[in-house]
Amino acid sequence: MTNQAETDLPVLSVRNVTIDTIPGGAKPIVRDISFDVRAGETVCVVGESGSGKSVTSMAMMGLLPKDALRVTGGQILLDGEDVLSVSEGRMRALRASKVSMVFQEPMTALNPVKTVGEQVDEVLRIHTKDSRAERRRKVLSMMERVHLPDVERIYRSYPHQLSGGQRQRIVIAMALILRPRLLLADEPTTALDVTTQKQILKLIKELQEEEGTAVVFVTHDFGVVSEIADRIVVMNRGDLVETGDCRQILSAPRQDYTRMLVSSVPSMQPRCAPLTDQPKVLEVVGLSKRYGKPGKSEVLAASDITFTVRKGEITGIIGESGSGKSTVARCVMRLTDPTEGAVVLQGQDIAPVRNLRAVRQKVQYIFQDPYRSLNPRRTIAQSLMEGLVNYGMPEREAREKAARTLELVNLPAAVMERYPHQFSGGQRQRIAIARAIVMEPDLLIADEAVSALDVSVQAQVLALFEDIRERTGISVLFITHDLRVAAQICNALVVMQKGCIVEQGATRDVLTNPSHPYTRALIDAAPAPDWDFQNFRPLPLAV
Amino acid sequence: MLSFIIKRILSAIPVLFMVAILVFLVLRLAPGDPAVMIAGPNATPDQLQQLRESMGLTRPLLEQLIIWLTNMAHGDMGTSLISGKPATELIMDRFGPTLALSLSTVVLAIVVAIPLGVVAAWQRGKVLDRLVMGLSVLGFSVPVFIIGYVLILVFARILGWFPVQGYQPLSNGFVPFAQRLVLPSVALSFPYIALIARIVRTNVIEVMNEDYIRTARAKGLKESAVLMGHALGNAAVPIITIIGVSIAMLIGGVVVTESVFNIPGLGRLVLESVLARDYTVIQAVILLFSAIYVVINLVVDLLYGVFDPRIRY
Amino acid sequence: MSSDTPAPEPQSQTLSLPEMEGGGASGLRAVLGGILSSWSARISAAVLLIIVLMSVFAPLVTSHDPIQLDPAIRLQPPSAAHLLGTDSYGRDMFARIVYGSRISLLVGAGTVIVALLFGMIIGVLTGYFRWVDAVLMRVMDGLMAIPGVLLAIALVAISGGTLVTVLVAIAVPEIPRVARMVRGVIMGVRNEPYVEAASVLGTGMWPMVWRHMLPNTVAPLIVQGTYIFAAAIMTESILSFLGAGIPPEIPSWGNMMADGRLYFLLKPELIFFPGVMVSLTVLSVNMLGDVLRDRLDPRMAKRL
Amino acid sequence: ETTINAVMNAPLRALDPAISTAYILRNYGYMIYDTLLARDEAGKVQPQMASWTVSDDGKTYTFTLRDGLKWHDGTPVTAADCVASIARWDQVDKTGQVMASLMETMQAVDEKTFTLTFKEPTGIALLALSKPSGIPPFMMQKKVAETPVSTPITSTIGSGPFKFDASAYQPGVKAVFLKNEDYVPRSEPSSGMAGGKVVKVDKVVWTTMPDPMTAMNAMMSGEIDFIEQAPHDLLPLVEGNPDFKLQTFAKQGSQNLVRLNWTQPPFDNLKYREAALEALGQQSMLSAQVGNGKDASTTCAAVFGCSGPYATDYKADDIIKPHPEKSKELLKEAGYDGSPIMLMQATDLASLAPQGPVIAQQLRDGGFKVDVVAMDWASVVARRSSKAPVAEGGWNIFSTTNVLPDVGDPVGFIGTAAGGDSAWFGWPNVPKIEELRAAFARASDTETQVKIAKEIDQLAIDNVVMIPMGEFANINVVSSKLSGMPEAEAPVFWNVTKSE
Ligand SMILES: Nc1ncnc2c1ncn2[C@@H]1O[C@H](COP(=O)(O)OP(=O)(O)OP(=O)(O)O)[C@@H](O)[C@H]1O
Ligand SMILES: Nc1ncnc2c1ncn2[C@@H]1O[C@H](COP(=O)(O)OP(=O)(O)OP(=O)(O)O)[C@@H](O)[C@H]1O
Ligand SMILES: [Mg+2]
Ligand SMILES: [Mg+2]
Repeated sequence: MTNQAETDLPVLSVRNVTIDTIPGGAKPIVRDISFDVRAGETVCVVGESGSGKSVTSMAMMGLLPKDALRVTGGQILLDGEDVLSVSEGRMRALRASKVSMVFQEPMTALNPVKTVGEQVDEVLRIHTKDSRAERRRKVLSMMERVHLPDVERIYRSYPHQLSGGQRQRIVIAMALILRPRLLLADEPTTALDVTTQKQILKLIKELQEEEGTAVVFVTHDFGVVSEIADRIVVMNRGDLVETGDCRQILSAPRQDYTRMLVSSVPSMQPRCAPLTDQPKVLEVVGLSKRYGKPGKSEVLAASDITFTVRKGEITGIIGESGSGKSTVARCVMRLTDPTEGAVVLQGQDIAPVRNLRAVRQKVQYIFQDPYRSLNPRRTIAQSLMEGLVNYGMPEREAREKAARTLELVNLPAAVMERYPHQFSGGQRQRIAIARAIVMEPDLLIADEAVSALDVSVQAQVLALFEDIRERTGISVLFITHDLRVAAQICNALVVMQKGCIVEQGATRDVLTNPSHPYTRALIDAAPAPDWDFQNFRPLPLAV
Repeated sequence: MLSFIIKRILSAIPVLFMVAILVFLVLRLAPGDPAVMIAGPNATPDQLQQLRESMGLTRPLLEQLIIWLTNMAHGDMGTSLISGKPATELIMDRFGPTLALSLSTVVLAIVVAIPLGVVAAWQRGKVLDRLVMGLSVLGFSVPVFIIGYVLILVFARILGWFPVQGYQPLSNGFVPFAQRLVLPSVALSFPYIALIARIVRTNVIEVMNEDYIRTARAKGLKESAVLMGHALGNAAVPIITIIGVSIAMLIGGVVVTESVFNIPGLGRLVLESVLARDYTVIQAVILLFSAIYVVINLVVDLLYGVFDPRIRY
Repeated sequence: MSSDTPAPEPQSQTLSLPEMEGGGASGLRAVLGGILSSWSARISAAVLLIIVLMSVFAPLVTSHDPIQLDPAIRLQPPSAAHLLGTDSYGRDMFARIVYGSRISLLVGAGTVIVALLFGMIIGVLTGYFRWVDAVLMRVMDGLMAIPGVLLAIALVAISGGTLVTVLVAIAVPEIPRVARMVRGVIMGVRNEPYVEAASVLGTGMWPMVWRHMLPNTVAPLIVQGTYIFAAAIMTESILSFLGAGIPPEIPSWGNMMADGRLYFLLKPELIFFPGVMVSLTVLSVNMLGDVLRDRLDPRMAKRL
Repeated sequence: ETTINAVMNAPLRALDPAISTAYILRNYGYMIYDTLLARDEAGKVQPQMASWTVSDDGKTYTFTLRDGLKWHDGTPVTAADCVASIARWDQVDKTGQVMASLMETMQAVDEKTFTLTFKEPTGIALLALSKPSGIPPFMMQKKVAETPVSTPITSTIGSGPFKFDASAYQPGVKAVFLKNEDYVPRSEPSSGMAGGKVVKVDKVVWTTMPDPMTAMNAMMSGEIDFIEQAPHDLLPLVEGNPDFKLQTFAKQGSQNLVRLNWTQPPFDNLKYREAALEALGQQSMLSAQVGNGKDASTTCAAVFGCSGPYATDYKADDIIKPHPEKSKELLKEAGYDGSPIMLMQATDLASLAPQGPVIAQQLRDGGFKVDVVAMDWASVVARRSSKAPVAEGGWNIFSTTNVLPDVGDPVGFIGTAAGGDSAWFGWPNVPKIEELRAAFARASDTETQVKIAKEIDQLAIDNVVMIPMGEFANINVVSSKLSGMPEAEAPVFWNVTKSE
């Protein structure tokens, strides 16, 4: 995928950039980073969360928070002009016209109280002298170029009236409408589901090829990297670890850190088979859930769901966002009451049970969001002991047990007195897992338990699941939208679409030989299906 | 939307009903009766008793309550026990000044407080911010009557720009009307300017952390345009809420301001009526205030929808 | 009112284990320590402390009796015998200011406590139980619809102008506002994943409220509390102005200002001294409140 | 068009001067109504609407209305109107009641003449019908006067020098009086309430200003011309300024009075009442009300006032000066157990508010334990009518003020009436006083009256029926543009000119 355009003068040249906090900390946040990006080239910046990817790209836009961060050294040359030393006015003029940015969160990147048309239009209003009608024409045509349907209507819509993918397209339209020389994309697809992600990636590529734009693409998803990158910049805790050609990094990383990172990407190869001889722990029969009042606001979030989880088995539920995965899990957990159907837990139908105390002890739930499922005001010890104490265990004993469990998830017992914000995302997720397994449940429901994690941490957590299952024989209902993860640990898979199960069966069967077109589409949309990251090589064709 | 409005108005009925009963009971439990107030301090017990009877105050409480509620249901607010005039007429008479005072106060408060708050948010932590916030605390730690006296002293007595007191209806011309409204509105608006400015500041600062503000900056917008164009609009809902609350709280200050500036408004009417135990008038005025409160809340909720397209009814 | 925006994700810094600071960094001690790290907060705390000490040890601060009157020496300018002069009854202004701090702090703090306590209970109940909400919130609406000052005047008229009545009269109208806010927070928190997580762990209603919900109301309550504190002192003054406040014998800064208003042009110090005390107190409480709020509300903390 | 803008002492809210003792209604009555007789500056009874003759036996009084009297609606004033008016008034007014009790018949003889016939010779008719304050007997149209006293009238038709502008009337805010062009004044010069009521301005506007500070400010910026009652402490603001003058009419002064509740312990016991009298002194209260060093106040031991004919100095020292030691002694003798006495204090009226704290202080100095209960005036008047023990809503002490014309009328003055249950609040019971009051009413010569009044005074003091707490002047702040206001018992606006 090399680009043959003028390769002499880079559009962006980052030279020895160092970024520090105000007041300066022990170590700068970003240290001595240098790399170039040429016209028409896509450079992917990868690295774990917190490695300084966003900070670096913000610095290029001159958008570092003034009272918190500051560039202490180096140059950022944009077509030869150092954006670190230009005036505030000049910087504003450069923004959007020469360098523009697409942010991570399409849901919050747009002003919720202005129509999206107005917001795109604003860019033209600031930087051009076009008439109102002229601007409108340009905006509409740009919207068409990012493949938005029914642009007239969308122009008048507010962000909340659009889907995540549509919002992200608006942000891209906004970034590209002035044909900037450089596009910075900070994890533009992380929050989107695979199908939408695929479309957005294609779109960026397409526009880039038309305009010859230089692109810096920040991500931690190696699948995405392998699809789009010309070159890769690997960062680790503020240091630039390695840069190189895409192919080279993926197949022959020079640094250990890069190797570790790349090899953490789970494989698409299914590994586990169903355990058909084990007793059934959970049986969901004909489960349906309707939200809202019958009539106009009614949503049928799950309909006629039937599946089984056996002892020691990990059953995955996959499907795109909004397909009803969490709904099913919440019904099983009785966090919401199912509209119809039975949830049989070890032979007892818990759907009609009123007092859930007894049930709660047997089933535990790991929430989708590792940040918000821990009370920020309570120490880890308090969180871990809460359930045990609720069920009558004396405090001392609970504390000891919590400490042991913490070690089980690879955290030292010494951290028990800390608060959630003092942990990284991966650590928090491990704490959440510890909180669930400390209860010694028979069934564990993990709702997107690893989706928010970096690949490296994800790999650790997945290994942890395997480990716990082996040690305790726990059954897990594992919800994910990441096929690689599902392939990695699930014995059986349930595929959901629009609230219905479209296909279920052994993981191997579903992934390698999907019977439903939806499953096939899902598999196709997964990035880099043909690369075997763990072994740094393309997958051998067909199984 | 229409159905929302209707629903809200219907749901206000129990509130008003409750207020009505509550006010009725509170008043009847209060010592003192209007008969004494009519007959003067030196009236004889016989005379008082006769007066009470003729005013219907000797009937059982429940009966009085029912009579009153029935009359209310027929739109009859009763007549003042003291002046003998229909309560509605008294209220109509006094409504204009209070409305003018309240409206001009609210408008003034908004017009002054929002820029102040935005500037403070923009200069967060800097001298200007400290100054604005310090002054705002002063704004609600000085009683309104003292602010009133100071304003009268400076602007009416020393500078002679405005009359000391009084009220002229708009029908007598805009200039006399406005002249007499400036000082009272300024005095009354102080604590609200303080309150609203603080809320604006806090919320704008909060909004300034949002992702879309970063997006706006990334477009190359000036900081002022980011503040006014993007931050303020998103901080609107809490700001409107506090403005609504302010209007509801206004009445306490209105009573005092009307006294200090001799404005013949509802605040004074209700105060006089309380002191004279003119039950019918108090009941009518408080019901009116409650109804206004309900309307304000409704308007506030509708404004939410105007300022935030995500909110729909 | 409905809104479909997800609450902004708290962005947090990711720290790997070795870099973590010592445990318990956000415990109460740390919060207090943090507060006192700012200069304005330190000054405010000192001012408040002085005022509180002054009210507690009033008899040691002044030898004058704040109620003892002698019209023969009324309206005297400050002198050695009467540090701040005398008021229109010939009472010692300094003594009244000193003892007045008791009443004013009591009115301020008492109102805050009553309003917050009841507001919190009602807010929790209405936020937690739908049916309670339907009933209690109507009552609260009704209460809110009656202008506070008028309610206060009526209450004072009913049971006489005692300190307790005035306190109740000032506090009651504040309750619905607090209740509304707490209810809002509780309803918002009810769907927070960590609350659901706790319910998955079998946490019952009251521990849930206590451990997981109420702490979220602390920051907004502090903000509201500081407003209520200031508003209570002001309302007390307004009530005195209208002749329905604290009994005139008992000194409070509010009724001192109201009493002094007649002498606004002739002896402005009668208003000025209590006014300065009120402003100082309100200012300090507000500053402390702001700092405390910033500390407790994660959304206000600095972040990218 | 000349207009006098006046700020009166209280808001005008009701319009029936015949059933209320509120002074603002009396003032209102003088604007639009007229009286049959009136007292001149020297206190002598003079004809106003009518002249009179007395029959030789002294029992029948014949009144003849003068020419030119017309109601504001244009109809002539008749004797029947007057008879009906007197009949309504004498049910309510204390002096009126006494007159009614002595009267045999009252009848209209013809259009312009009517007679009052008494059971025995008495001078009360002239005294009552010229009564200048409290509730003066104002003449109204017959159809209005026939309204029962339990129903306030709403008519504003009188025959007085001013007409009421009903369309401009805002209860509690503003009352407007227009010159009555059809009024025929008497030809004598104006003197007190008597003489020609010649209106020399087009309009008088009464405004209510709840805040005295505002009234002073408005005065100083020329927005108003007249303040009926300015707080004494604010007077330095205008003193010495040639644009304003301070105007004091001796007859408009007031007397402070402390009242004890005879039906409840401890003041059902004379010893305690005496202790209270000893404990209290006048100067402190007067200072708190009008400021020290002002000549606006006088200490005065006489229950019927010191400026009138009934002045005495009986027990002057005990009454005027505080004697805490004597009080303590008396309390000790009485065996006072220290249970608190309850003092009602009105907080919302500027003239009464300072009384409470001073009384409390003096009683405390005198060995009493005092509970000051602050409340609004409406609550005071409600509570003071209760004879119950304090714990059940009763009271022990309250204080108030009365204007001197009312105080100086031994028949009408409520402070000395001592008929037990029929007496004014506090219900003192001294039958001898009641006898003396009746005798006073019947007496027709001044000498006897003075003698009786002094006897009443002594009895009132000995039994502590009331405690006089000194007199203070009411000071009008008047724009220098105004002049000619009659020296009368009430502020009246005839004869007043306003220069430009
Ligand atoms: N405003 C700020 N003040 C202080 N430190 C900050 C600020 N913003 C970011 N940091 C720190 O800078 C480091 C790099 O953050 P950055 O957001 O660039 O990471 P990232 O690589 O983008 O991670 P992610 O994949 O989670 O987005 C982190 O340690 C973070 O805590
Ligand atoms: N409380 C609710 N009220 C109404 N509709 C709801 C509610 N919760 C979920 N839904 C709707 O139900 C459908 C299924 O939602 P669910 O959360 O189960 O999806 P999901 O598969 O878990 O998606 P994701 O991958 O984004 O978590 C969606 O259309 C969603 O909008
Ligand atoms: Mg980032
Ligand atoms: Mg989900």
